[in-house]
This record gives sequence, C-alpha cells and structure tokens, in this order.
Amino acid sequence: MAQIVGWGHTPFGRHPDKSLEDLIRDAGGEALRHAGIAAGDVGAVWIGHFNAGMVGDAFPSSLALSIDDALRFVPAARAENACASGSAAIYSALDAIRSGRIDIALVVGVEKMSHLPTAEVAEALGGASYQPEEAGVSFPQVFSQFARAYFDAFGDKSRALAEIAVKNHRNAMANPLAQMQRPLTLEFCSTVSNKNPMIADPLKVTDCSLVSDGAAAIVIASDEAAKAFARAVRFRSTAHVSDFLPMSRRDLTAFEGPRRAISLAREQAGLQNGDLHVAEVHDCFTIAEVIATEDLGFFAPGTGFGMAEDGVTARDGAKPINTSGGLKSKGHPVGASGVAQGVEVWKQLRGQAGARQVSGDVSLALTHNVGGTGNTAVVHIFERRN
Amino acid sequence: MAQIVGWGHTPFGRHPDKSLEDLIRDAGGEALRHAGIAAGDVGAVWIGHFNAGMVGDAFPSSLALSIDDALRFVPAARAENACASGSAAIYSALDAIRSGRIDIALVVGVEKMSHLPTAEVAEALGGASYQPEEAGVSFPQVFSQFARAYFDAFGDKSRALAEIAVKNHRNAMANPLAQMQRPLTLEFCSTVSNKNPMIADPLKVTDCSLVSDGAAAIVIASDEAAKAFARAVRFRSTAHVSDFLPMSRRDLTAFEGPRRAISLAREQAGLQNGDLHVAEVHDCFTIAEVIATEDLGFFAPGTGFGMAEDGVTARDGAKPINTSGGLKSKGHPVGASGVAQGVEVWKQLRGQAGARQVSGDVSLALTHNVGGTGNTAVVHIFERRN
Amino acid sequence: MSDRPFTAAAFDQFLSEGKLMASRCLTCGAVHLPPRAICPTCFGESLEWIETMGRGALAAYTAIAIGPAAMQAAGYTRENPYVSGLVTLEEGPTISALILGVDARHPESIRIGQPLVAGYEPIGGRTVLAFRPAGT
Amino acid sequence: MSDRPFTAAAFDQFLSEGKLMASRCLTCGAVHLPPRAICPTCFGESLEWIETMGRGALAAYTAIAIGPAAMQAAGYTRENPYVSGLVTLEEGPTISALILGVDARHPESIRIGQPLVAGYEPIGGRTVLAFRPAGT
Ligand SMILES: [Zn+2]
Ligand SMILES: [Zn+2]
Repeated sequence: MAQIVGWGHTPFGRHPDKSLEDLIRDAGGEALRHAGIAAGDVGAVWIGHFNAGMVGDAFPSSLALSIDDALRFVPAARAENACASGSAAIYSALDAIRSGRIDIALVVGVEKMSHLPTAEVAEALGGASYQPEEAGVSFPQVFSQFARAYFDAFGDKSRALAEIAVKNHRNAMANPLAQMQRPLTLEFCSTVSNKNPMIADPLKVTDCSLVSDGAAAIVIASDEAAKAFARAVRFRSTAHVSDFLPMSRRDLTAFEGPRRAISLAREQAGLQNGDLHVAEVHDCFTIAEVIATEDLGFFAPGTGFGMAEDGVTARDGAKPINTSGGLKSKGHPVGASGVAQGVEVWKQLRGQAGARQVSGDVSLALTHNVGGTGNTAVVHIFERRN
Repeated sequence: MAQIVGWGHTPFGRHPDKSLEDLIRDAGGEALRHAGIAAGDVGAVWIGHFNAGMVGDAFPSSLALSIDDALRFVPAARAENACASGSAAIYSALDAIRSGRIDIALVVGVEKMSHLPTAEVAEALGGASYQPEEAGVSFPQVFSQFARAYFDAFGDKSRALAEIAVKNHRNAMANPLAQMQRPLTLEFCSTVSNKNPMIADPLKVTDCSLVSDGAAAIVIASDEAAKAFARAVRFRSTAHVSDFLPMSRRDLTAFEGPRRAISLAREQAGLQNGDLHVAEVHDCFTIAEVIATEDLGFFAPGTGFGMAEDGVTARDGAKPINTSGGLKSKGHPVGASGVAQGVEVWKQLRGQAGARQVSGDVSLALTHNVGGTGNTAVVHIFERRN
Repeated sequence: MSDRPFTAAAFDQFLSEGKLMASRCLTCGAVHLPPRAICPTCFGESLEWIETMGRGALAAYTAIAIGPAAMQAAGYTRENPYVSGLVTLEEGPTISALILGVDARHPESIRIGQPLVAGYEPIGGRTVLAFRPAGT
Repeated sequence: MSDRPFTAAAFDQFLSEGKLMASRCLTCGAVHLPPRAICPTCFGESLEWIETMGRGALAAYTAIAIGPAAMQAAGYTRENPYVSGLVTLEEGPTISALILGVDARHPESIRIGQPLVAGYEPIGGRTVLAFRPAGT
C-alpha cells in the first residue's frame, strides 16, 4: 500500500548540545539523502512527538521545514499518541498517500528527555495516564503489577526477565545507534544491587527502558512512486486500535487493545503465526516484551518467558525479537520509537543490519508500538520488495 | 470529497466544572446524535488539541472513547498544530476517508484555558513560537507590529479595528454558543480605558480574542456514505500550507503561508473572488481579520480596514465575515476553533444559523484557520449539498 | 445518603471521615469507584452515593522501592518499600490503593486473591485509601 | 574573531560586553542574528563570529503596555509602556529588540525606517539588546 524508501536515525542517548530542532533536522535530512530525493519532492511532513513539557517547543511541526529551504510551504503537522506518537505520524502519512493527496511523505519521530531529572521525566510521562484517577500511579507500577500477576499464574520468572535485558543489551552493542554500549551480565541483571535497585517489585532498573534523546525519520512513497527507488520495504498491513484511558475501565492484566491490533494486522496480511521472521516490539519494560511475544502468537500464553533464556528470541534464534536492542537498550525517546522500529526492520529486510543482521530468509517483519498502558497500539507488517 | 453530516458544540466560555474529557464527551456525543449515527459506525476519531501544559492530560486521544462504549477499540489519535490543531485533525480525517480506510470519522477540537491566570495562558501560547529566538515575544506583540506597519502604509486605522470588534460582538450576541453576550459600543472599543487597556499599541483588550474553554465536533462521511444523510455540507476544496517557525526567516508583515493556502483552495475549487458567500476567518486579533479578508481577495490590499465600518462584512452586508462572532467574540479555545468554524459554515449553508442566518443564496463558504504567526494555515471551501 | 457532588474532593473528604464511598447509577445500577458524576456505562446523570462495605480481594500488586516524591517524603525508601495494588471490591469495582500489613520486603509472600479490608492512612497531609489483610 | 560556541549564551555574553555579534557562514556568506551553529541557508557548519556595526533601520514596532513578568518587574507598566520592534541591520538580518529613546506614550510619533544604533540595557539581571535613534 506504500513503501519505506529511505530513513535517517540519530544516535539515541544523551544529546545535551542538540535542540529538538537539531534532532529533527539531523534525522530528517539524513532520510532525504538516504532516499536520494530532493526536499521539493516531499508532499507533506509529519512529526511524531509526545513532549508534555519536557521541552518548551509546544508546536514542533514547522521545525521540520528547517531541514531544507525547499520544504517551505509544505504542509506539516504533529501527531501525538504518547509512546506511540511515531506510529500515529506514520499512520497519518499512510492515509495521505493512500488518499492520493501526496506521493511522498517525510515522517520524523523525536523526543528530548535526558536533560531532565528522572522524577520530572516520570511526571511528564505520567501525563499520559488518566488524570482524575491515576495522578499518583506510575508506569513501572502498572507493569510491575502485571508482572506479579503473571508470576502468580506461572511462577517467579525474574530470571527470565533478566535474560531479556541481557539479550537486548547484547543486540544494542551490535547497533552503533543504540544508547547502551556496554554488556550486562545475567548476574547483574538478576540481582538487586546499588547499581541495579528494585524500582517496583519485581522490576529492577535493568528491566526498564531508557530515558533518551533522539530522532528517527522515514520517507514513505506510494507504491507507484516507489517504483523509482531501488531499495524499498513495503507495508503489507497496518492496524491501529485504541482503548479506554482510565485503568478502572479495563482489565489491567490483559492488554486487549494491542492484542486486537496484532490480530487485525495479521488477518489483513493473510499470515500465520510462523510466517514472520523478525519483530520489533514495544519493550518499555522487560515484562512488556513477554506479553507482546505471546500476544503476537509467537509463543503460547505463559511460555513467552523462557524464550530469551532458551535463545529463541536471540539474533540467531528462530524468532529474533528486538534486534535493534529495543526500547530497553537502544533507547526510548518516546516520540521516536515507533519510527525507529520501522528503520530497524527496513535494515533487517534489506540485509543491511550489519553485525546484527539476522541470517537466512528475512522477508517478513512486524513492528508493535504501544502508547500508555495499552491505550493505543499500532502494528505494521512489512515485506521486502525486490 | 467528503461531507460534514453532523456536529456538536459546547458553549464557549468558562467551564470550571468541566474536565477536558467532559468537554470532549459533550461535543462529541452531541455530534453523533446530530448526525443520527451509532457510535459503532465511527471508523476513527481525531482530537485536535494544543494544550502546552494548560491541563495535565498530555495524551487526550483515548478520552474520546468515553463518549460511548461502542467506541472502544476504535483508533484515536491527536493532531496538534497550535491554534490550527482543529484543522489538523480535520485534515487527518479527510485523508483517512479519501484513502478508503474509513467511511465515517469523528473529529473533536478541544481546549481548556480559562482556569489559568492570563500570564500562564500567554506563556503556554508562547510555546508555539520558536524557542531559541522568541522566548520573550508574545502574540499580541507580533500582531501589533503588523498593525503598526499597516498603519504606516495606509494611515491610522484604529477606529476601523474597533468597528471589527463591534461587529463580531454583535454577531456573538446572536450566537447562543458564543462567550461574549453583551454589546460593546464603538466608543468603548475605540477608547483606551481602565476596562479596555492598551495591550500592545495599537491593540487594546477589545482587539484580542478570548481565553476560553470549549469543544466542537463534526462527523465527516465519505461522499458515498454521506448519501444516507439528509443534511450535509460538502468539502469542495481544502489546502494546508506550513511556513518556517522562526520569525527571523520570514517577512513578518506578509502572511505568505495563509495567502498561499487561500490561493490553493480557491484554485482547486475553481472559484472566483466573488463566488464565496460567507467566511469564518482566523481573527485572533482584529488586525488579523483585516489581513485575512484582503488575502482572501474579498478586498484589495489596504482596503480591508473600512469594510466593517461600511457594513460590508456585517451579517447583512455583501461579504459577511465571522457571523459566529469569530475567535474574537465567540471565543478561542485554541484546539476547538478550526472545528467550530466548520460548525458555523454548516449552519449558514443549511440555513440553520438562527438569528444570525445570512439571507439570500448561501451556497459557498470558506473557513480559514491559522496556527502560530502564520506558520500553519488551513483553508477549506464548503458547498451546500442538496 | 449524601448530597455532596460526585467529585474527587468529596471522595477524599469521605475518606478522611473513614468512609469508602462510591457512586451508583440510579438508571443502570452500575457502581463507580472513584465516583463519577455521569455514569460511564449508560450516561445516566442520576446517581447516588453508597457506602461500600470496604471489603475486597487483591487483584494485582507491586512493592515500590523508588516511588513518587510524596511517598518518599512519607518515609518510603529503597530500604522501606511500600505495597500498592488493585483491589476488587465486593460491590464490583476495582481500585488502586496502598496495601498495608503485608511484607513489602518479601512481596512474593503476598497472595493475589487475598481478602482485604479498607482503612485510611494519613500520607503527606491527606488521607489515602489503604487496605489491610482481613482479620488482622 | 572568537572561538566561543554559536549559542544564545555566547550571544548574551557578547551583549554584556557591549558587542552585537552575529554568525557568518564561511560557505555561503549568510549572516545570522541571533547566531546559528549551522547555517540555515546552506547547512554549512563552518562559521565565524562577526561584530556588526550595530546600525540598522526600524522595520516594525509596537508599544507594549501589558508585557511579560520580567518587563513588568523592570518597571514597565500601563502608565510606562516600552517599545519593542524589529530592526533590520546594515549587515542584512532582522532582529527583535527593545527600542529606547522614542516616545512610548505616543507610538504614532515613531517612524518605520528610522535609523537606529544598538545599545545594551540591563533588564532583570541580564543585558538585553536595545536600539536608540541614531544621532541621539
Ligand atoms: Zn448507568
Ligand atoms: Zn551558508
């Protein structure tokens, strides 16, 4: 229905010397060069961005025009959907392309967070929860409760969570754009220590995704326009599902929205569970990767835990998950994450993932981006276009 | 290309007892009832919302699902483009409809501002300017500078600006949903006084739009789906143009982006200047209404000033402008304004504007919504569908 | 039972009086906790306050070692974590609350499904809802 | 001329030293005020600081009676408004600045195109750019 024909991606991590505009320009400019197009070929621009006061730029759409003077007068808008803001921007671009209004879109996901104390980041992210009822409830708390409920049903899996952290760190070390560039041992990740304190039982610091600055960008072209590009990856299907914001109106131990989005995307793509080769899933916490891989149908409920331990989800396993390092170790500049997932699967599908390239046939990939505690979920399935 | 088949609109003004969610639910629910559809018929929802810290809800899209349980799992996203956030949401909905992904969209524009001191509202709105260079520059300052430049070219037109304020107040008094419900005399609006102090010369309080709470919603259907609706207004053309955010990169005495958006919309609609019957324009300041009506081609450059004075832009004039009362007197809950403009032209085109109905043939109307200091501009042209 | 408005402030006020109050929809009977002024199920606007029995079962929990500023100020630290959980009341609704009287240093000892009773705890100048194991 | 970074802080520091400094792109020659670390015209990253002559012409202005908190604290009120304007420098760029030495109570007496020279004014603990009519 449309194709990714180029991408850009700043290193994720700390960028104290870069403004939000700098990050947008770095990733967006790189995407145009990578696609090999002139800025004047872009029909419209979307910025995926959460913010909530983390930076002063409350109206970022036009900042993208500073990528190139030829973008002056090109329509630009911001899409926001908490940690799935990047995916919301992609969705808007796909709609515009499929409507025939434009042929080529530039989508930039961006966030700048690391200049703030952790407590202020937590407060900003807390703005994504239902204010009248959940003002004091943090995301680690919600995912910890889920982990405890899971342990209650299937036994203590703390060690399996640590294995996921170790795997994603290992992947990040093979990704020059990832924030985490040092190996962590299973011993370190599975032990509460001064450097790895418990945040909310059973989740430790090593179970949590990172506070990051960064931007990722993709150029999307219509199937017709994409014919002019040698290297492309095609959206085979795409699904977006929202759920009630208040936790009091949902079953918190089931992420029904994300599960539905996965089903819809798979159904639309006409795929069986076994057909997908790689997936980037929303591992804001290690427990979330488990939930996602079970929701994906990769593994039966209650069995997703052991897969990192058994090497199944490793780069050289049968079902590589989060080869980029994931939100956990590549970093999680929230507005950028959904777009960055698209960049990673582009590389895997085109055999350009370098040291972390998955071997064998890699022709189908999935991305899974979630906002809030399952309130919005976007799933894309991609295929390599030859 | 698509049609408005129903609308909802809370009163604009002070709603200390209503949360953002309440406003969304009130307007969104009314729009579904007005369209006569079940919530389950809605394919996707967009929230147009600026915020920048004015309320704590940093992730409002899913709040729309509380309008009706049948909206659970319907995709929802927020679109932001400063004071044109409502129009950004409409644009996304139009793309989705024209792409064939959905048949019916619900778009809700919303803002809650009046609980804050004016200085904090000004600071939040200041987040829409280019932070590295314009941290201390306010919107009244920018529009005042434009007004002074205009006076320099064409003579002092303070009295003409006051006439615009008086006209829009008169219109608001015929609009039960408008915030301003008392008449203001030309004497009051054209005199600096304790109750009408100068803000930034030559703009007084009566030249500025209001700080408001409110929401407006429209149901948009594809041309095909709209056949089932008896009362509809059709989008004849639509244009969106963005411009550089930093003022240092633009000619501040020309609003080039909005002017281009108007040309594009008119060209696409195949219309001459004289063909439009009513227009809702972005009168964040009285001077902005003048600029807009000249950019619209209604009046030659330098002649827009006198039109309110001469009655040309009055309800019973040749070119009625802002029959709703405009941002100036109906109120300007920023994320809602673009959507509310659509509600007003629906009423005018369908002959349901009550005491402020424009007489004679009203079959073509225009809306003009601007974000920032001309950084984003959306123009829609509508026609009555019989 | 009460003519207070169905707001968070009124809910907190009741808590400070030792009552766990919910709103019940007079149209469809749904019970809401925290209270709602408009029924989210049927949109009925006729509601009444009901006092719950304050009895429920633990649905989910976690022991929080690094919590928000207010909890840290109340003395909850890495060395002295606190337990927060979801409690499903006999009247139906589930609410997030503090869980006291359990071993926060050994959260694996806590049992989902455990019967709890509501209590009220002063934290940071206000009264917050805090459940304890029934019969303790 | 200077190896300071092309930041707002360095620009302010120069102002406090009585210099109105801009960045000039070594690739395309464009002059930027406030300074830019990357040329917005050609994206060149080789720039140099240049000291402007501090001479320009008034391009737009307004007299602000109800300004931001910092200006109110500096004594600018309804009764004592201040003038802010856009000044186009001889070197090309236009910048927003305070305009002193004009009659803020009678802004209609101020003339667009009027020649101005840069000066520096302490406001709220920092030095801000303030132009005055040339020859005064
Ligand atoms: Zn009910
Ligand atoms: Zn240059």
